[in-house]
Amino acid sequence: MITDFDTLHDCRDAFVSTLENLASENNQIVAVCNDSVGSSKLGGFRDKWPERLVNVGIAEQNMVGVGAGLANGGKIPFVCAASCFLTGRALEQIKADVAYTHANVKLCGISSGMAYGELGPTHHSIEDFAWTRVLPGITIVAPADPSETKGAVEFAANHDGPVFLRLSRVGVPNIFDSNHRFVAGKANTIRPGQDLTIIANGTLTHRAFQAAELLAKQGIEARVINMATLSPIDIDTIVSAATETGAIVTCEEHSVHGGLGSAIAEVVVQQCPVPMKILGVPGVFAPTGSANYLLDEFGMSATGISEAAHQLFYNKGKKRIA
Amino acid sequence: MITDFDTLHDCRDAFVSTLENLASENNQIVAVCNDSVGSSKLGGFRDKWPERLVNVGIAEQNMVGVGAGLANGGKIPFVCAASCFLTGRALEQIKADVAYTHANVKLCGISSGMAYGELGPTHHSIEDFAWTRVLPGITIVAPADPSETKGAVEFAANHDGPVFLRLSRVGVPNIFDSNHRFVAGKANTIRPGQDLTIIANGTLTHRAFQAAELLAKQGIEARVINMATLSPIDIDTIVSAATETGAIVTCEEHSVHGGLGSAIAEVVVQQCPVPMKILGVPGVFAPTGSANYLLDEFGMSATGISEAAHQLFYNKGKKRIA
Amino acid sequence: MNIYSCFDLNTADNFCQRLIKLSRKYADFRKALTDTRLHEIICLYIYSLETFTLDVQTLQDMARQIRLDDLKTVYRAKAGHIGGEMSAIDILTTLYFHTLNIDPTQPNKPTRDRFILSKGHTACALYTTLAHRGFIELDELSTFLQPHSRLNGHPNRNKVPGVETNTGALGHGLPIGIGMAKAAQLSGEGWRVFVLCGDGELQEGSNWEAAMAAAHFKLDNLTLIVDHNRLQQGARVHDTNALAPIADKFAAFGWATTAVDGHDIAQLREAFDKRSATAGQPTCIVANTFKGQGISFMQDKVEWHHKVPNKEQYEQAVEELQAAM
Amino acid sequence: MNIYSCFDLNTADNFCQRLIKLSRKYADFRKALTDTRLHEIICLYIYSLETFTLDVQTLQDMARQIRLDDLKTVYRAKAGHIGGEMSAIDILTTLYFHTLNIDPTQPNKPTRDRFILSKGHTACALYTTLAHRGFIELDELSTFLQPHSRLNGHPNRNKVPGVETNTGALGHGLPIGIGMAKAAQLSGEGWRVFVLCGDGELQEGSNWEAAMAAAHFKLDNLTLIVDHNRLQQGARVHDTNALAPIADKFAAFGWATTAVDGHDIAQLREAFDKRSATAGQPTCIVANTFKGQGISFMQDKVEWHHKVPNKEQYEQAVEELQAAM
Ligand SMILES: Cc1ncc(C[n+]2csc(CCOP(=O)(O)OP(=O)(O)O)c2C)c(N)n1
Ligand SMILES: Cc1ncc(C[n+]2csc(CCOP(=O)(O)OP(=O)(O)O)c2C)c(N)n1
Ligand SMILES: [Mg+2]
Ligand SMILES: [Mg+2]
Repeated sequence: MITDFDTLHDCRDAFVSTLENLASENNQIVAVCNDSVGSSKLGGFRDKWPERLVNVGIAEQNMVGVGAGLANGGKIPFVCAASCFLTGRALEQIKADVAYTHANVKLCGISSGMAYGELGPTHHSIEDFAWTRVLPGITIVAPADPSETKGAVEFAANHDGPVFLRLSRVGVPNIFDSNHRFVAGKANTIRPGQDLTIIANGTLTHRAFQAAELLAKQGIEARVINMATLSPIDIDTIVSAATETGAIVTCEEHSVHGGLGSAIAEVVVQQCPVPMKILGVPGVFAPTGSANYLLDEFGMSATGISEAAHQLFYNKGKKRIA
Repeated sequence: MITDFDTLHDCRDAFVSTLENLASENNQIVAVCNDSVGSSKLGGFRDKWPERLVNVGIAEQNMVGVGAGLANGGKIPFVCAASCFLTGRALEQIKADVAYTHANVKLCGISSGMAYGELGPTHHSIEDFAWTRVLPGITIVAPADPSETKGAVEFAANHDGPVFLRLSRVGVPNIFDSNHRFVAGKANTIRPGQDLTIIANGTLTHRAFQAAELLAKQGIEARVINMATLSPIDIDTIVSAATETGAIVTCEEHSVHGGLGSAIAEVVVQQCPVPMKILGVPGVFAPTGSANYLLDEFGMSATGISEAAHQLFYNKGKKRIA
Repeated sequence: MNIYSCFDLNTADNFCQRLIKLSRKYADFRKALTDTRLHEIICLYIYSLETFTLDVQTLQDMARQIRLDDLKTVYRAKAGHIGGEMSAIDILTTLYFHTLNIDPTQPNKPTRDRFILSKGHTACALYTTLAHRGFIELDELSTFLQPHSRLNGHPNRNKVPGVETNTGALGHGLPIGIGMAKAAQLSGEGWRVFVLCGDGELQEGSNWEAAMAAAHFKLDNLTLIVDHNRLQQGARVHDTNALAPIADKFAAFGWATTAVDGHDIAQLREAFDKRSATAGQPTCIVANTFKGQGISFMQDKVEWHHKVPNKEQYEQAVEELQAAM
Repeated sequence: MNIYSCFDLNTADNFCQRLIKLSRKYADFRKALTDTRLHEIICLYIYSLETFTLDVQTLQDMARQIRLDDLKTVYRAKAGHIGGEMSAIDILTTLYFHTLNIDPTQPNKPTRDRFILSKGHTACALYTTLAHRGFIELDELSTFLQPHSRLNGHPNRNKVPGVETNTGALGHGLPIGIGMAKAAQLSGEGWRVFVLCGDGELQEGSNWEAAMAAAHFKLDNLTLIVDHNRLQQGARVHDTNALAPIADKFAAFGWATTAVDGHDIAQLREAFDKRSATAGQPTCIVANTFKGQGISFMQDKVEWHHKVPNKEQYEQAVEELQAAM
């Protein structure tokens, strides 16, 4: 499905252009941020609707609470901040004010994963899947390209309830064409295959796709699934993948604990046990480096993923995996 | 191993008596709390060493930061607060100031799980495993009885690095005898069995044991493992259980997403895929009720666990579990 | 359904005042009326509450009745936070029976005034007030804390009509209140937002983030009421992490501030009536209160934060509250 | 190894002052000495820094040198937070070369003074200062932000000697500082704790939790320095969430407060010397600064929060800084 791997897009652009389009049609849409107008690319929004950009300053707890209050007052707030601070600093507000109250708040975690690269672990957000996934009632979406980002933002604006959009600034190629229809909770098979399955989302989807092309050269046909929605998770697609291909590799710009791989493992062991390999940040605080550098380092280059898949392929059906 | 199911103990008592014993020998040990002297049972500590009880008031972010600073100054701080507020309100401090800085802070989450019962989801701490497990370098322990609590507190005091003790106030019977030696990272098989394995910790261990006794009456010999240490997880014990018994039921006073079951599933799919059943709070905010009432409601009475185990037993070896 | 157009307002006022005086129990009265199917009168009465002023004596009687029902509910459930409930009830009564522009038949009416019980642990006082105000049935109070009851230990918006947001963790109310007040500002609507928080609760930094923003946003439709009972869970506020003087701190953060006797309904009524003490500024009303107010042996005693009375204590408390009525 | 006992202190003072004046670059000097293997003199120099007072001119020269090396490092790495680095460098220089009782050869000496860079995004200024002060090699600055470098975009205690705690998320430093100051109080030790935070950073509520506690605990060994450059990441502080006047807020929270010109090293030296402005109170020093100080086109410009100079800009900046030396 990916034809041009070289033209890369910052999905924040699709995020804000979609948000601005929606906001021009629905004046209940407001943006809330924490001194993050620039990093959330909200400059255009601010210029068009200065009063509808609620910048609370560097105060994430207040930011999320304000979002919940705006929702109570009939607004549709898009609360935009670096994902690490949004989720880490305001998690109890996300739990109580948003999830438990079921407030119509759209949490937009910008620069998630290791997008802040050299700024280090305080700025890495490789825990946010684990932190939010355990909270009931929040739809969690990590789009993989501009077109899916657009769909996810439109979904968020129209869905009545909490949404967490996990966005990145790391360049990705186009995966879907521009009239792709995003459906929350429904994963997309972006490459057919019967030998094993690679499941990814966000910035990892195109890497997974490339890995599958490498595998094809070695005679292994990998199914590639883009699982943008982490919660509620698409059980049917996971079960089909497990039963039809017999092995699953997951890749995510997140810790190997508690994220996408973990969510899929929960389904796999309870419905259709097959061997898996969970790729991600392996339980360490990352050293200095850019996101792409670190992803390669942690075995998530196209080659790294294909090697892990290759190994798993030969472990299919084994009871004990070395 | 459990002989008396009727005499129940509040593990906070073992917690504070051990802490006071250690503190009387090592004057670097201090306690830090958030207006939670009573609920953390720190009254005795305060009376003995008023100046060594640092009560910061209702301010959890500050509480954890103060803990990190005390550790930097050579103290061994036991930071005690209701687990929901400790983990939810101060998670970024736990990430940056404790885990990433590798500060010698002992986080003590009191009344974890649904111990606060009728006080409702804001006071339930059924996300804390997921929230902390994704952070590198924190040893996470959920002891199951007074003796193990004592061992865990002693371990925490002597270990150089971050520890999260997940404690409850819900009564539990004695499981281990008083000279039981707690080893962090090493799970205990408290009942042998070859037909399947039940893994639990904290308040669920005695329920799992009782379930195994019920299963024995039905001719199923369940191995019961108390996995007090959630992180680092005891991979060897999990792998042996999976390969030797072929199926694993997990039980925890936590969400079914991201906690003990999830951690075990991550190991199982990657090392020894077998069918599992993850018991816990099923992705909802709990309704009004006491912890024990709610655990029963959510299928974690001894009978509930045994039924889940029974069903899993008949699914052993199946590719697709209904 | 514009009821006002077909009714003489003065008559309605007198009529309702008289009815209240007679029954002293709004909910009983409402029930009685339902039983005789006088729906129009009920509607009218409810509307009239939004329009007419109850006299101070009537409000005081209502507060005493709410104290009594709160006490009964806590005693029955064998749990609650009675100290902080008693300190807040005069404030709640004034808000719900005088100040707030709300309608129990339309709890989600977009233009309603908003109230947030940030000190959510005193949920029982809120439930009792909501019951007397007609949001839920008085009978339902008996389910407080029972398995699967809507009346949890902390209020839940998705279950209990009249609750605006789920509280229980301290320090959440004021930020949410700012969002509500900002929404009114953005929509050009006139609704007001009231947040009630504890004094110990102000130790949470989230409040100070919010305090800064409220002043910056010039939210003069926002009123924070501090239940200044000088006690928190385990000790005096003063001995835990001194906050006083509270008003000075809010003044330094750009707020208009006033202090009132939090058990003097006339003072509360007047303080709440003003949209803001100073145009363009949010208002902080420091309500000087006593934990356990109205029950002699509980008053100003830290242990009554969440103690439950035994039988003798309960009977004495009932007696004291009834004697005052 | 008590070096003092075998050396005339006055001689050492004069000697070191002269050496500094000569080289103006402490680290180069240190390196030169290493090359000739005069280890004793190095040790002595380092110790002398703890004991003797550098004159203001020497400190100013050091600050300029640190600005220059910071600029070079940011230019080379093509990343950094240069605006807030320039505003903080006079403060850092005064702390590290005058105030702090620290020893680069024993970065974890239990009784050392503690410094926390709460505005961790200006790590490069800290690294440069630590290099000049002998905690790390000056050469290592060239690895800033390179893969696997110890010199990450935010400081890491476990990698860089002299760093006390890992910062980067704003609003973490003051609570940790309180813990450090409390530890000194509990141990009966005399060490002091300094926290440097941004003005925008004070919007974080965690600071106000800490402010309350510091006053309550009477931590007069704790000094908070606010780098009051009136700019935050995206705009003026005043336009984002007004904080000024900052000193009033700390005063309302029970702190002693003073204001200084944050680029006047004589003023900074004096302000830092006092253990506390008032016994039993923590001190907040509001240091009035400019973002981008020292480089004309960066000064007081919000866009230089984390912009990187192009070649022409870099050359002009170098020129301006060198001209001032
Ligand atoms: C974030 C958080 N931390 C701790 C608690 C536990 N807690 C419940 S009530 C209370 C004391 C509150 O004191 P105050 O705000 O003065 O309320 P009041 O005196 O009116 O009861 C505490 C610490 C909580 N509910 N939320
Ligand atoms: C908790 C948190 N929220 C947001 C940020 C992003 N951020 C980095 S620097 C900065 C502005 C800081 O302004 P100020 O404190 O005034 O520092 P200075 O002007 O000295 O650079 C922001 C918002 C952060 N690092 N941490
Ligand atoms: Mg109080
Ligand atoms: Mg600034």
